[in-house]
Amino acid sequence: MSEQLKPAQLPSAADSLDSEKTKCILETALLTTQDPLPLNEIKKLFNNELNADILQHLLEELRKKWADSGIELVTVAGGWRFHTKPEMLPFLNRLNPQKPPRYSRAVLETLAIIAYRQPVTRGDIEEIRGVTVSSPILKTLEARGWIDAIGHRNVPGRPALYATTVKFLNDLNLCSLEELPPLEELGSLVETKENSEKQSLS
Amino acid sequence: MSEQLKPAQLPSAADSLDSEKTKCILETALLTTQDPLPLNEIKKLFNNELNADILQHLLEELRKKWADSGIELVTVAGGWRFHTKPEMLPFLNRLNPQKPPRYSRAVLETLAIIAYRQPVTRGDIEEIRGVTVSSPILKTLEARGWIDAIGHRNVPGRPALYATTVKFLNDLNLCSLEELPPLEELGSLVETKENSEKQSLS
Amino acid sequence: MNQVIDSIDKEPVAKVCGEPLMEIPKDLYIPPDALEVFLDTFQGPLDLLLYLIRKHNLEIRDIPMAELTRQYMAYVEMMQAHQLELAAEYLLMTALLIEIKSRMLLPKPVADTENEHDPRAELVRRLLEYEQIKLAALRLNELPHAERDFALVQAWIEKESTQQPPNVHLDDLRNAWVMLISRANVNRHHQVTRETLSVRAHMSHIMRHLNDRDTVEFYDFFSPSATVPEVIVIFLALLELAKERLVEIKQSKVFEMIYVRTIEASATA
Repeated sequence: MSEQLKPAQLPSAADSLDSEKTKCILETALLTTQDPLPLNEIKKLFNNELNADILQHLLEELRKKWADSGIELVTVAGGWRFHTKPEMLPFLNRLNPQKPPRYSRAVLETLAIIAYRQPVTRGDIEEIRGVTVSSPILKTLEARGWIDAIGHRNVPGRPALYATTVKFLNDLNLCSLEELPPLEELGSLVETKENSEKQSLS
Repeated sequence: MSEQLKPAQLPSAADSLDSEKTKCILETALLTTQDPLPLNEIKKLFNNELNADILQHLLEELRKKWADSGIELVTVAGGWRFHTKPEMLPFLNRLNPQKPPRYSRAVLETLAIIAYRQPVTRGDIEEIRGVTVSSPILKTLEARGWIDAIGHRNVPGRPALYATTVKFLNDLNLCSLEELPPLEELGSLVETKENSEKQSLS
Repeated sequence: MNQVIDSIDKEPVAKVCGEPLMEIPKDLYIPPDALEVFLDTFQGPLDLLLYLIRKHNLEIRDIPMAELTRQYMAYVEMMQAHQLELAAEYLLMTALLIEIKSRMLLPKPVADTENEHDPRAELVRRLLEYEQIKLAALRLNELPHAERDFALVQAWIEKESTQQPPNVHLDDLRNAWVMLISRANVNRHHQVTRETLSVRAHMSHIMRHLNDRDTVEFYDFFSPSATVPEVIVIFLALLELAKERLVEIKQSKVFEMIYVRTIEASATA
């Protein structure tokens, strides 16, 4: 092993760590980790000796460096990660001919309800969809790591409350739930009691 | 998804595929696959429209491009892949600090006996430990370069005499065996672990 | 309310290319083999109702219950006629539709206010909520998905060269020794002092020295720069080695050179 980079020999003063070397380490860490790296993890690479501003700046530089390639550096809920640009996928698919999972409408609707109305119980989902929600639907989403049970509602039967996970946001390239496509503006159309009362008052 | 790169729209003539674009696709594919990519897999990326020579040439160019970074493009038995340079590992290990492995009590006790009572035979060690000393224990310490057989005791069976090595002193940051924790106070035989810990702190 | 229904029944149910359509198209016939597919197409009664409403351009805020119920029941009956296993929810919805329809047929109370609860309100709310989620699911599906629309980057981490060997701290050794002593209740004569440790260390050193060359002159073990304590320790080490029958110290005649060699060497000599 070459010795010149032994962490023990790193200068403790943050700014004395050559910024090219720092970027090189950042790049390597991001290229080798599939899961997004949050800033506090990234800091660990440098024994917490570099502050967030410096790192943010270097990450932006890295982002620019890669802009013209087949991969891009992005921020998602979990942190920073590299992923391939969409136009690369057709080529990559030639290596892995198996199709990625396509979800049924039932699965997608269940996911949408959990995403937009979380936390919800299976009963809540059934009420909105108007049909029973089969276990395999929830299992599919749990297996993908997109939803999990975060507790129980304190009613008879103590049903599990489901919510979406950080992985869900990561896999959909989102930083937060607010970035989900806004719900279609049906509020004005929905005739809730309050609504009709308001209207009758005006 | 952006359309301009759809494979269907790729020109079928191999040489008309811009070599920068080809390298970009190669790079992306190699960065997303952990398993080495053999040349015949790599060819699939381009619908087998590029011959091995061209690909080899482009891969060599990619290898050069990456030479100064934290990861390198290498050929292994299975084909081409990117992997981290050894000097990056100390940094990457900070992200997943795996607990350093520890020796079993049997190994440590054996080592302690050899260190304090050297030169000793296996029989001596067994007498002090009160249990048989298995070969793997001594092998472990020999493989580490911490002990070696420095001779044989002239008794039936001519058992090997073990002593600690200079590497043992170096690895434990000692200048000589005299720097091992003194054992005078152990004569009382009642020393507890807590006691010794307190002492080592003071 | 009733007159709303009546008027709607007389109004065109939909406009097709600007032409008012007075009658629901008789397109309810679906080939039996397509029924199963059809059943799969709908996520449930709400989905089917929405389909009917949207398909026939019915006003969702003022649903013509009679028409919708008729349409809905036509589908359900058709599916039942083909003995397709119909989820209970579909039948439940039939009952609900009929109930709403009949409540709307009841004569209006005299004290009619706008606050009066429309029997359709809850159904409309559910339909709109469901439609909202249905659209949201579509949008969600259009977002780029990991694996489906992009791949994650993960270069191989080459680890083979860095199998960390276990670390041993001095305290580990000390503790191991403490454990040994307290466990075996070793006699006092096993006690090792700093001095005897020095002797032990030199014993190893001398053995090593002797292994390299067969015979070593006694005085060679004592370097001129050695301090008095060192000389003593080396001397004790040699004596201890002789006592443990590890070395042989030999002098052929008085005042001749004293040679030290391992017992092994002397045995093979």
